[in-house]
Amino acid sequence: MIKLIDENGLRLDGRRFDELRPVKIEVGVIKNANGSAYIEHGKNKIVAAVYGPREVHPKHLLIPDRAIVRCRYHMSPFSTEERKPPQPTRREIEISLVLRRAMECVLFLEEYPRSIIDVYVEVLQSDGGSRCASITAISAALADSGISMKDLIVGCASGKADGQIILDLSDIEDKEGEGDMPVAYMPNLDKITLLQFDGIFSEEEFKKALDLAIMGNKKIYEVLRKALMEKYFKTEEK
Amino acid sequence: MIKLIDENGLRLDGRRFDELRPVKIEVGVIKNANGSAYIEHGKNKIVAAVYGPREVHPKHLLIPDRAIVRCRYHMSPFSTEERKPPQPTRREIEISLVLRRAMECVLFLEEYPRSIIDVYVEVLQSDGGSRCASITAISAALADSGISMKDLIVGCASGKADGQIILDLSDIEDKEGEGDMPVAYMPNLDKITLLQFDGIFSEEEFKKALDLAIMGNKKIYEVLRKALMEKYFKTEEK
Amino acid sequence: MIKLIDENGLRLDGRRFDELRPVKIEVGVIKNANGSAYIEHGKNKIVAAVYGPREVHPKHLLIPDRAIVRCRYHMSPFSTEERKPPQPTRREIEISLVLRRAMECVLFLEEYPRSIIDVYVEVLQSDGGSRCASITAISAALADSGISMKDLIVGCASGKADGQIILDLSDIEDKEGEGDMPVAYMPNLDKITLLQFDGIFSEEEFKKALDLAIMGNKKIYEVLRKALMEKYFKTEEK
Amino acid sequence: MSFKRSSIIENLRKTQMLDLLSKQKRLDGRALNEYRPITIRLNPIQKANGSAEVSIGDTKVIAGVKVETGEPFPDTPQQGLLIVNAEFLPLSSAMIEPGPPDEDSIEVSRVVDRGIRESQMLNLKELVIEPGKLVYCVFVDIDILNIDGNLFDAAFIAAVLSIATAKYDKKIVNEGKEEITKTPLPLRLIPVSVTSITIGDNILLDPTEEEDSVHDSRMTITFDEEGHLCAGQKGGSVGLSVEQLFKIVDLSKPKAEEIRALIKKVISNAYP
Amino acid sequence: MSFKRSSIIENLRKTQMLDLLSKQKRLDGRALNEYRPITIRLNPIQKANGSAEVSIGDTKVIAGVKVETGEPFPDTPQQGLLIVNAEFLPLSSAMIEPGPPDEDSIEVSRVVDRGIRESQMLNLKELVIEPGKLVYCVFVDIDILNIDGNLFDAAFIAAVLSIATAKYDKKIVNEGKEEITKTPLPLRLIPVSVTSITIGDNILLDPTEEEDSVHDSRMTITFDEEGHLCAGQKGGSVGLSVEQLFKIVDLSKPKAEEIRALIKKVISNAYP
Amino acid sequence: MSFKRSSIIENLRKTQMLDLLSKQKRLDGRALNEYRPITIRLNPIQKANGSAEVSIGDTKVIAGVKVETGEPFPDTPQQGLLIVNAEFLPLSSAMIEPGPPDEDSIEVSRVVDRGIRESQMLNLKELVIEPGKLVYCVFVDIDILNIDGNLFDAAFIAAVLSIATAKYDKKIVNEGKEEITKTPLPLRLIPVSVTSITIGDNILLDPTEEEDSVHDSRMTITFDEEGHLCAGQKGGSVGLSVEQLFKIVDLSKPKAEEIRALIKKVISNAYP
Repeated sequence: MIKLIDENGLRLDGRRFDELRPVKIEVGVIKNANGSAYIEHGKNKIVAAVYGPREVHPKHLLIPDRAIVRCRYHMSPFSTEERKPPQPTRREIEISLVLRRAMECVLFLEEYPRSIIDVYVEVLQSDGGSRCASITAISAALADSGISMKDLIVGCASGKADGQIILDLSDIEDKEGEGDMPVAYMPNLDKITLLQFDGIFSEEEFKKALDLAIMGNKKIYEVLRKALMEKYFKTEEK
Repeated sequence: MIKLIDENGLRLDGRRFDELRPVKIEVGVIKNANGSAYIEHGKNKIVAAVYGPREVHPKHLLIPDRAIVRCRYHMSPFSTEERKPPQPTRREIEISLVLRRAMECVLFLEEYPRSIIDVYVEVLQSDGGSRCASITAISAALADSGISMKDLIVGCASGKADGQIILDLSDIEDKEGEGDMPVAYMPNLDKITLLQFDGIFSEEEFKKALDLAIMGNKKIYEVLRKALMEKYFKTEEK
Repeated sequence: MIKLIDENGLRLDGRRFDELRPVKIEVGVIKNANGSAYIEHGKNKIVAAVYGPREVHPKHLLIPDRAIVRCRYHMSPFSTEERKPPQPTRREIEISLVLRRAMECVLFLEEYPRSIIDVYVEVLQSDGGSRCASITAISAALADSGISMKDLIVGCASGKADGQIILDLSDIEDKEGEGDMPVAYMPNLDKITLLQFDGIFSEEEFKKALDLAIMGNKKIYEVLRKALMEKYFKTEEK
Repeated sequence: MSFKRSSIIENLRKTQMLDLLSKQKRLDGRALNEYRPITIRLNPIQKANGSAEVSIGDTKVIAGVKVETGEPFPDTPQQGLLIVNAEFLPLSSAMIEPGPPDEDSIEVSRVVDRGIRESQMLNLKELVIEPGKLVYCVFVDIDILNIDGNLFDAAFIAAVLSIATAKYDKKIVNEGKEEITKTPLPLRLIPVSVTSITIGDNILLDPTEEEDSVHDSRMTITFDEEGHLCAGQKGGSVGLSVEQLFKIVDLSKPKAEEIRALIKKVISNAYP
Repeated sequence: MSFKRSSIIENLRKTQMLDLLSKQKRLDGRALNEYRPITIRLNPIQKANGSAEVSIGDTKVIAGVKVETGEPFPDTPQQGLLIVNAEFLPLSSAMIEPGPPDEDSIEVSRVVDRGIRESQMLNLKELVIEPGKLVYCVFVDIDILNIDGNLFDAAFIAAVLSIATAKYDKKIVNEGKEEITKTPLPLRLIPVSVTSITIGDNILLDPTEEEDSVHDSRMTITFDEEGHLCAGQKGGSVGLSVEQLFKIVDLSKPKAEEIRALIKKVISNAYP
Repeated sequence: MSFKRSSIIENLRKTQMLDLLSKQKRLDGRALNEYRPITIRLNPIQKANGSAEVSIGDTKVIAGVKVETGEPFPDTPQQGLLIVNAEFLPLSSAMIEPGPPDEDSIEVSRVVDRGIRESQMLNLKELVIEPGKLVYCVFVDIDILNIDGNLFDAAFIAAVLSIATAKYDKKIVNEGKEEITKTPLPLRLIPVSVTSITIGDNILLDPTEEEDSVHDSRMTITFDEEGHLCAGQKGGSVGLSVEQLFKIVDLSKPKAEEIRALIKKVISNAYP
């Protein structure tokens, strides 16, 4: 058993229970994409890119009055401690699904009938909370692409370690801790768009963890907003 | 070498050479299907369901003046002594093929141009003669679906053990015996719709085995007829 | 280290540095194909067959003003020292690609709009230089099919062994030698349509090897021409 | 299912549903927090180490457990293996095509897996034969036989029952002799998952396929015997407020107790 | 092949064929029980342990045997392995697409496999190096080169010939020293398969592709050297009466003897 | 990319391009033998043993090296393994679909692999732990992040840099005790690949995607440090004359020297 929180309430990387890891977002990193973003969240290094809305192939998949969304979350072979073979695992397929649903919460799909929006996420380096960092990156990439959105989405996990509810779990806290709760959140609409959890949470702990995750999400939202503003101003200067 | 028939002419499970295992058929077990049936034949427990006739996708597969039939025979991972991985084996693909052909013998495919009939068979528990039990179940499911048929089909194997021709082989008789001959049969048209065999049969043994299998099939036909009648009367009562 | 060239300048199979292995070509060996050929080049035994120009399925792949070419180079499981599993390897996929490109150099694709030309190559027995022998066979099969061609193509490798530039490497010279350079060539247009090499070549050696390969190709062209003439005269006699 | 639907039809159906819901009614007459009848058939598959067929209304699934031996994962040399695999059989619905598992069946597999694993239902440490070399592998295979909504709970109950009643061939070395005894799996507790959907402000437990097809959100929560939340999965393409979520937890918890009582009764009836 | 055909065209072709058959004639002038010429090229592939190219009319196949070492199956620790694999090469017909083996090629593989295995052509027990650990694996790979009906028999003859003439590197420990000797596979007999189709009341042996495309039933029967029936496979989507079936057996048996005589002559010519 | 294009559009674009080229100009103003700027970011992935992000103009790739242990190939028991794998990520271009590697990514993988292997950049013989049993495997994975032509050179530089700067955990037994030391891979030299295309009589180094889409031929040549040619790959569906080929070699060789100087400077700046 590894001790994850010391006598001073500090975590292995020196953070307090409610402290985020550093988050850095860069918008417009993939030239060919209609929108793209790069995020560093802790040791996570993730690229997201949006292609579309574009024509649907094969035709029989199209929906006459709204857009289809596809999402692929993929981890590079060198992104993990042990090399990860390139073919998608069940975990990657499930995360692709929950990310797609989270996205669908913010998109005005009816504005793009008969079309498809492809979102690709590549994890270049993974750390705890990669699906949360991915949704933030996706949201930035969608904003960059100019697709109509109801709100932005950000993602941040909370969890439980050494009996305490903590924010934004690192890899080791995820593996050795007692619970993990990835949350994605629309800050202006105040709605949860992705929620998973596992571990052992009392009802009280569950509520505390959810509140903490939302608090973290609000902070990440500020980082995202800043990144988008910066990109926006830069564009203005041209 | 295991002795499969004792000095009194009785088999390991107490049956005589021309005795069937217990057969039980239930019709209409899968609510969503257009027709379905469940069979217990010895330790075989098999579900068959029919979807269709329905539209063909992709379009280029359709045949302008008759229906296509598709069949998938599949064994559940827990159906066998050792767990069977879920992906279809070559054996399952071959059995799917011979079952489809057997079915095509009784269907009026010209009555359903440009359409497809999908038949799915799931072996929940396997025993000797699962392909024979499957064709009986398919036949019941087709009848349940109301698709036009020239006759019913039933299935029953014969084979050879300890030098004797026997009816309706169990798992161990199939594995340890000297020959297996699965037969499917249309009782009113008196025609064989599926025939495979392996082992070593003299010409005389071959003929005896075929006659015995047909005799067995006629008995199974009675069980099938009863099951359908029962379902039919029940429907009347409504 | 194996000595590949002896004190008299002779190679393991007795050839001089600029000597070809025996080459034998037979045209029209696959009855069902639109064109076909069989080549023995050293121990290589290869069949090539052409189907098409024919309709494209699925439709969205067709190109309105020219033909698509597809090529599949495949090695039979028994073609190699150790049994080769039947599913295509990365090597086979790459060779299929370079063979397709070589072919595209000689075809008047604009003459066959909206259609597809399928070329299948099966290596029944492999030896050094199988991709070169394949392109010769393909060229013969294309000629046999009557598809419009700008020229014929032939293939022959050169390489380096014991420090010398040699022509038409055998299996062991390929494996134990210091360099391999497969070349495909259009003899009348005097152009190279396939070129790969690996090993260590000085600039001078590279040029010498290329010249030698072209010299070899010209000899193979004579064999190919003779095989086609023979087939042509035979056809006349009918 | 992630069937591609026109939003026109979807919206029409939803409007009708909302009309009814405004009167706190459901199409089949149930109360919003009411489950359909749960029917259980224990041990239908004798060749499996444990098995159960579970129906919730017209949803029907069958789960079978096979216990085999194999190598442990390198990072958990001191634990047996639990492998959960759900298959949407093509005979279960007109919408299912044969083929390798798609995202929906992978989701069911993984949600059931997490619920069992995180609740610590099984003591995997007792399933070690030789640490780092040989352990017991518990394969839980779930066949979806007929789809009418709430596959998560049906699959979960079937998986839990087939594990809870499974007996495997345990090799024990007794005075130098190897003996094989039929042994139950090392259980700690019975976890239960409860699935609900939201349509507008309404929370509906145990949705039918028709209800599920117009859900805003779906939420599956697994509870252990002390009422702890062990695993959760949000579905659906509409956001959920924190209040709604807490309300779902409050509704789900007592339902989990009811279902657990049913499961335990079935087990104790069968193995008194 | 299971080509999807319009029944109109199929029926037209069948009517013509039946007209001819009513005069006991076939399109190519053969008698109903007559085979096309069988051409055999032994050992075309020197890198294989054994190989044979076989043509029946315009149907052409090539089989190659590779003998390697590997682990036995857990349930037959005392036997070597026989693995038969047929590929419909895309160059063999305009109807064949490249890709993993489909149901038709799997059927050919399995029918050939059963014919060889059930006739006990090979004594697999002599192919054991170390029981339960190391055995010889006999891979029989069959390439279909050109399709004109009756692939079953062409594939079977090619497989049988390549096995019967194969020599493998047998490791023998002789006075403590390991020696490798080129050794023939442990043969017991030469099985032969005979394929026929029915069109109406007629039974045609060795059907061409054109005939095969309108068959009612197809029947492949494998005979051992004593005239026993070792394996059988019915094809086709029309039922067969018991009388027809017995007639097929009566027609096939002498034909099997003829083909066996041919095979044996080829072998003894090559290895006198 | 092997995008299927109409030859009308292709020919139009080519005509425009040829017009410009007749004045020895390119669309982006470069000289025909001029490379776009090469930007390098060393070691962006800390979890990899070595990594590098390389941009050539708007083409961007990232390569990561992982060193693990495994079994050697049976025919090279005395050598470690080098495994190169390039993925065209679907985020890199509107034309790339997710899925298993297609012929284009396999070609990049194999051309990079041959360039590294044949130049003998790595001394694979020093990567043996126990001959025939256990060796180090050097996995080089290359992600294509944005496509704008000349993927071969970008992938090659990224692969070379990530290998050249990688450190792996080498197990050394020192006085009976096992020690693990971070060790650089056993390098011999820095190979460089140079890619050019021909359009008509013109030879263009480092093509953009737009230029690449109308190439006649493409040629990638790898040079070792002594100017030897170690690997070559022709692309394109138009033949190349011997003279053109020699001209390409003459143009590529000095460019390889320039790029090698850049690579070496980057390495020595990072690891002085």
